[in-house]
Amino acid sequence: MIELLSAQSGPAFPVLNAIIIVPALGALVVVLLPNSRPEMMRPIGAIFSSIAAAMSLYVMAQFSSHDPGFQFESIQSWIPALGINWHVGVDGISLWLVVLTGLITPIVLLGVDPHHDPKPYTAWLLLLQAGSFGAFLSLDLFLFFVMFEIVLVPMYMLIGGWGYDDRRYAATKFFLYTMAGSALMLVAIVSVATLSAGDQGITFNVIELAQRQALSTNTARWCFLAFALAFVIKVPIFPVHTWLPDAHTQAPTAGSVVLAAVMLKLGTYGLLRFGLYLFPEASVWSAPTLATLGVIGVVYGAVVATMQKDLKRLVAYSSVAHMGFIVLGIFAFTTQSLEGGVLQMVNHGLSTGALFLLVGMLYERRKTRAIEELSGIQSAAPIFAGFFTIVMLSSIGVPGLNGFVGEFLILIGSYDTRRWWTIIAATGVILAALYLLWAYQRVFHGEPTPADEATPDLTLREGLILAPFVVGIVFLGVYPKPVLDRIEPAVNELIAHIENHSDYERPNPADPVVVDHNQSSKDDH
Amino acid sequence: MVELVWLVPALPLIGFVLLLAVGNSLGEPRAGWLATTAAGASFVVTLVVFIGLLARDSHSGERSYELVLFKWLPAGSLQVDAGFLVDPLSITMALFVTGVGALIHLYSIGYMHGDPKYSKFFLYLNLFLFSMLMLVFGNNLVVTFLGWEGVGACSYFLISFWHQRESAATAGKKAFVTNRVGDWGFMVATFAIWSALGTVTYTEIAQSPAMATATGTAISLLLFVAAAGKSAQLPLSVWLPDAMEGPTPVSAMVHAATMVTSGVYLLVRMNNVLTDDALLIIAVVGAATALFAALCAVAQHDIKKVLAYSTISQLGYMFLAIGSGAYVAAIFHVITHAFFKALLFLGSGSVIHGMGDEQDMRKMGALRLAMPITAATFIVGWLAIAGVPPFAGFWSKDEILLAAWEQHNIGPLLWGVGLVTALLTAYYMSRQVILVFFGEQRWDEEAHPHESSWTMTAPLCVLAGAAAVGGVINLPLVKDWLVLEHFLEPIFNHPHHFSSGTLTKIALAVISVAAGIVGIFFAVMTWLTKRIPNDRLEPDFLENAMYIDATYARVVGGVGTSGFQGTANVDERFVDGAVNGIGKVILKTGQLIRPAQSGYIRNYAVGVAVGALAIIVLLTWGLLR
Amino acid sequence: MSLLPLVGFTGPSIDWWALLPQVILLGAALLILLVSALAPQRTSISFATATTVCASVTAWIVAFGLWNDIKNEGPSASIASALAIDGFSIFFTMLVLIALTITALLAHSYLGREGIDPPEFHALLLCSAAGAIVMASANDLIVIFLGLEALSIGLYVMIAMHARRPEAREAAMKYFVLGAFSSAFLLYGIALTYGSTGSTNLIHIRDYLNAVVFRDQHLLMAAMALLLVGFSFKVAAAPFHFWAPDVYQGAPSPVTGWMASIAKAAGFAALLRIFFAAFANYDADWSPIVAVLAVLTLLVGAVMAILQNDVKRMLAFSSVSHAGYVLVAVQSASASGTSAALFYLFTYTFMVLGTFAIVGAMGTDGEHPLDRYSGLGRSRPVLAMTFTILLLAQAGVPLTSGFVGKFQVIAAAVEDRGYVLAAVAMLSAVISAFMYLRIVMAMYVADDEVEGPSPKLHWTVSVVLIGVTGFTLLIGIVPQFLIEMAEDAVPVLIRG
Amino acid sequence: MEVTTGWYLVLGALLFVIGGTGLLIRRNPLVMLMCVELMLNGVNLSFVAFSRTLGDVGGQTVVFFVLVVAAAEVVVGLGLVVAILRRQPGTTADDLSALKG
Repeated sequence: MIELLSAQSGPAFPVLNAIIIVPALGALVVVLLPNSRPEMMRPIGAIFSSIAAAMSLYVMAQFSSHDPGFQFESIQSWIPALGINWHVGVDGISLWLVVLTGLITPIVLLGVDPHHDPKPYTAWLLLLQAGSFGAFLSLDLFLFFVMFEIVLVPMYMLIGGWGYDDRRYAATKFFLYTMAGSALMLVAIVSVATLSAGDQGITFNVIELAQRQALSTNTARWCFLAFALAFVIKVPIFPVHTWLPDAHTQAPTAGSVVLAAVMLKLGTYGLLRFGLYLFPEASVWSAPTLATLGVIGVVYGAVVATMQKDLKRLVAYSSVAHMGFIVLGIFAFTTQSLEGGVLQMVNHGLSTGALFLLVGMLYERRKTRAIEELSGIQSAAPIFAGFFTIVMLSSIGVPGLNGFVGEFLILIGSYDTRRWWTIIAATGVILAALYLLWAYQRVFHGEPTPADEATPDLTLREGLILAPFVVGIVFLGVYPKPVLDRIEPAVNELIAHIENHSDYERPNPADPVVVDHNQSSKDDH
Repeated sequence: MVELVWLVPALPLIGFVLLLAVGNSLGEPRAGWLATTAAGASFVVTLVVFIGLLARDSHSGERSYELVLFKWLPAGSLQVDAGFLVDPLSITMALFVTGVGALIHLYSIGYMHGDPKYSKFFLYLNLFLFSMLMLVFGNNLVVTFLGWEGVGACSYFLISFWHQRESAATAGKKAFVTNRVGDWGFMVATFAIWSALGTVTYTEIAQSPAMATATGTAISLLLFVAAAGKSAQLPLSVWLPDAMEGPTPVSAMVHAATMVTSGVYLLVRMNNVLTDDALLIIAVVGAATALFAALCAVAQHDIKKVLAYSTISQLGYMFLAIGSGAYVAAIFHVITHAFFKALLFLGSGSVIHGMGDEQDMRKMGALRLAMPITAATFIVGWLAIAGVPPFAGFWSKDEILLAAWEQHNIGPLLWGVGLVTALLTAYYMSRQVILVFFGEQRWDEEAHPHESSWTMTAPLCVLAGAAAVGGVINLPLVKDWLVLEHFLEPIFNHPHHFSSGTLTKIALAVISVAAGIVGIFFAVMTWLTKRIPNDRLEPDFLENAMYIDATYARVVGGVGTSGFQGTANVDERFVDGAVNGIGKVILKTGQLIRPAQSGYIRNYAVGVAVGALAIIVLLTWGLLR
Repeated sequence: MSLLPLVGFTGPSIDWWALLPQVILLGAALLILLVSALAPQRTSISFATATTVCASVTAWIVAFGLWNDIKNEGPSASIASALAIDGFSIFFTMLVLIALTITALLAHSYLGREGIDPPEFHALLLCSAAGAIVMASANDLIVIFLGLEALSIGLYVMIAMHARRPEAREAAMKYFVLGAFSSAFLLYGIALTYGSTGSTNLIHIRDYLNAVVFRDQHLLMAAMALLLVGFSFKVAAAPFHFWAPDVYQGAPSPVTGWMASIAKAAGFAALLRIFFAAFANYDADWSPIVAVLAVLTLLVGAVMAILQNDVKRMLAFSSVSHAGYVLVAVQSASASGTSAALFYLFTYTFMVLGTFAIVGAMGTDGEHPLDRYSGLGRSRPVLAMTFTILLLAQAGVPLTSGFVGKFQVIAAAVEDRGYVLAAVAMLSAVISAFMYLRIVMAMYVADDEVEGPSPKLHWTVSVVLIGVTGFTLLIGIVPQFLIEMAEDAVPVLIRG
Repeated sequence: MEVTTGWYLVLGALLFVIGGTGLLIRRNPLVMLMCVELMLNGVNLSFVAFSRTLGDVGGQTVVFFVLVVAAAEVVVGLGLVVAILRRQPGTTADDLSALKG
């Protein structure tokens, strides 16, 4: 740990290592605290995770929007016997996810009351933050896998320890499903490292491996599939999504928020960083399939969401739909679609995270999430309803709020390379309005029952918890430029990488040739 | 002066923010006045900008000014600005949007009196005005879409303003979702345009070369889908009648004067990408909608429902005009319609207000005595919409019918439909006027209807004036009097010119007026003097809007719901079932081999022996090498 | 043949220094027996434990010295090259000694609780430890056989010692009969090897096999097969594993731990030395068989484990599936595979000893139902967390030694192009993860607010638990040095 | 006819198989013990036969080791059997099947 804080390469102070280590230390400290002061646990934990958050903001501030490569890189030898290093770095793709992870955790830590056993609760949340940071930052396949797997444990414990009635099933399902996905990825990771070792020696360095491209087409495709399986389960996209509703519904509010805001992103992020980057040819080869699955997810998730009776389950399925957009964007390989995809990861984190917070607050008030047991809340709790409306509109994708920006960029970017997918995916905006407004009408509109009348309105504390989300939602909707500017170089670099190592060529929209080409393809369909 | 354009939407936005912050503490009526001031100020600024624009030379393309605030969505080759475009078209729209908008704000101060969510109402109104102005002034498709969705959302809030009423909540949701279908068209059209032209900015689109025909038609039709959603054209017309669940000022502003006409605005704005095939379809749909809605209006009892269907019908006229290539006529009708339809709605609102929230015309009658001003102004509106010269409606409608007549494929047919619609319009409006203001009193005394406060009547009078003389902005009598047409000319690549001779024009005009007269006469016969029995004139078929809505409801509620539910079940049983199935399979396998673990030494020994034998065989005969 | 050699008989040169560990252990065993025999009153448990621990610690120090010697002077052999002195043997010697110390400490509290006569137990423990060491370091099939018998016979008795419990008797009987049965196979294998190669000494065998090309190698193949059977039984590889669950469940928990760790390890040591070192030329023949065994073992172990409701039995089956992992490493027949196997066995020893230590502490009587653990997370958070760490380590969760072990095994398999095998191994890990999670769930997710159990932990147990858990995490985070050790410990056959 | 080594090997194998089969089919613990002994002796025979053909005494020395080991096993085995029979007289191997599944 000490040598991790004294970088051998990279910046004078390896802030990224610190970002990962500080929350872990916090967890340790919290565990060592005496049990006599339960009320101290969360504040102390919040201090540590806020320090990490502050550092992530520092990284954001210091991040150069012109450098397409990895910044704040830091490498330490870890297991030389196996050619494994502790290698972290941040680029435009991971930057915002790191910031998101940094900000979300302290908020939920302070914002959501676990009701019992605050000490382990805090410790697990901090470990979760540390692990997520690690997963987003690691540039070494082994390190990434370690982080990717280790985050399962805290989430599993959170669901199992603080979840609702059916938590055993949900937690186990969550753990096993994801583990099954990543099982083959480990084999693939080893294969990639071993097979591309050649005479340069074995390495797990992602950048190095991406440059080598030593695998034969077929091997690369197999390895890609193994990676993709792990990631699509994590995303999750149809048809491997069914762990999500259970996990979300049974998880405590904090768990749901972090799960939606951070952990699902591991999937899409993994597809970008390790799928496209390591296996350009294979990703181009598999793009139609994965894009199709994404689009199916968009429609399917929305359709199933419409029919849910449990508000939390509904939001969970809406996640499936939203993540489907991101997958489509990723496998359209255009600047706009990828930028939109990365941005949409953040957007989804904000809107869905906020939705889960709101549902959680509602549950705290009414001890139910069943839609038919609620009605007319808007009359009783107008401010609460107002917050819910804003978040809902962002999730529906109303312009001026963040959701639109991401979806629009994804779709307009995908239109050139994946026309018919895009046209179908666009119907998702109709369905999104359908299921959210219907749920909103049933829960918030109508005549309140006495029980509903008694529902207290938002407290100041809750308002303060939600405020950052709403601010983010509006800001990203109105002025996403600073974010997009930092994403763009990395994304362009990635596409260029794909173009170099596959027969893919990104279309030029203004090019009349493309118009004709679109023409023919249109007539074909 | 033109540079002030950003202030136009900014003012209502400021009003919105203020109301959001302090609305509740302001309370009634200050909140209302605040909102009205914002709207009024924005109207004034619009006038200033208008004058500034007029000051510029009309020909050398100077009458088009773009103001870019900041880059909104910069992504690679796609650069979307948050920018405004001031040109004759946008300023024309903005003028009546802000003007009528301000009046309706004023009207609402009285109308919403005593409502628990008084300030919230005005908050929504300001937000709506802001969105509408973004829609109009946006210098590219995406900013327009921002306004487009914004007005949609506001109309959702306003329709379900009294959300305790199940019907209101449902209507709001219905409006939003139906609009979303249109929005889908808008988005895909945007993608296609960007993919084909590499830009989404209006000025660049206007200058860009023509696209491949199929692409062009596809884009045109997608745009029309968008327009049809917002402007309630067939088959997406179903939401507008239900939208009447909202407070009447909302119906007047959102669902008569401004929002519903944004479809027309969009198509006119994109006039140079619309292809002939698409135009034909638009014309047909427009005509069909006009006729259909007019027929439905004939049989309505709810005072607002009549006006709602009438609105759909008038919008049909506008699309008929666009389809016939007469964009100016369309805009002209948008304006006049804004005047008289807002007037009629506000009038009906005044009536409803005076009658204590009674909307059924069968419980009205002879109200002209109780509320003279309302009655007078309403009658002006009636004459305007009925196409009686020289009221505003006559001029615009006449121009549309002329354009339809000149439509080159099926002109006469379209004209015929338009004419019938005109007759029907005159009929059902007269019927309404008679049922509400004339004939015998059908309400009991304790309703004691009364004239409304000045804040409500003042707007009525202003609008009545506009509805009466609004036609002057585009009088066909003398070439130079076609102010609007000359003003709008710059925005069209190939302006539309009427080819018919003066004689034809006059003939057509006479016929249309005659149709109007006939309609009115028949209404008088049936409803006032009752010479002709009127019992069969309100068939259920028409009252229920030809059961289109019911059919949708049955489809969505039946096939749709069951389909959705089916998918949900599939998800639970099969998709998730497969996952748990794998687990079950593993357990079953375990149960299968479990008996081997029998606990008997000899069985275990058998295991060893068999294993040994197997390995010996495999190895000795090298079966696995 | 002349009589000269008989007259002038001189025994082979013996490197006593290298034999010291075994000697110390046996000496300690004798000491304990003597004292208990001569001492007037019943000798105290502490004395036996202390002697054993001291003996194994001193032996460990010696072994460590030897390790360094070998590093400097390279490997050698002794007693007419019947006993190898190489990294491999010392690696296992050290492993056995560590396990011995731990088991002695665990037995201390157990014996006291169950009222079993300590001297015999400890003496037998020491003997079987010595046997294990011999097995790991022998260069001669017969010596290996002797070591194996020493190990086993000791175990038979240790299992049966708790004679009051019928399960113990049954377990002992099963283990004995089947053990004898399988060692007969092993012995037959040795005989056939001797017949086909003319020697029982591995060095001779290897040289012979390198030199000669068989016209018909059926005899040799049969020999290999029978040897494989013998050791597969010891390491409880399917389909020779049936005894394991029953015996593990019936035996006293410390003995179970000893069996699961050292009996397995010794078996694998012999297997590796014979097949990897001596039969290297014929790996094309035996490696696929081992692969098949590996797959069977992995899946049977995992699948059967998730059906159980008795924690001890679950862990018994899981240890079967772990044997499958080591077999995956063995079948790659490569240096990296062997070192992976060594690493895995080393780390697994700690996990399994810790696990059974907790099981022993939790349950006194024959059965260990799952619900006994429910609520442990609340009543004894630290103990529960320890158990959780050990279980997750066996499930192969990162930042534990279990993950690094699995990773190396997978790597070895992949280097050998054994992608399918690797995939199967990972998937079986997922299946058995379900079983580990069941236990964790039981501890943390108590349905009603049940009053969780609070077993009294003897200090020795606590010490052991802290040690093994610490080691498991340490290796999980910084495995470098152990990996290097394992790489230095690949067996080599050289004349002494 | 002259008896070659092969015959001894076959005999050894036969003894081994007989012993094995016996262990598989008999229930009485004592008999099972004997069967094991039989198997071991079959192996011994093979050892001797091999050492004869190879002209190497090693094989014969092995036999002594084996006999000693066998003796040790028998001692332990008998101890176990006695211990069991003392507590549950007339126990057969099949009665020892409480642990299973």
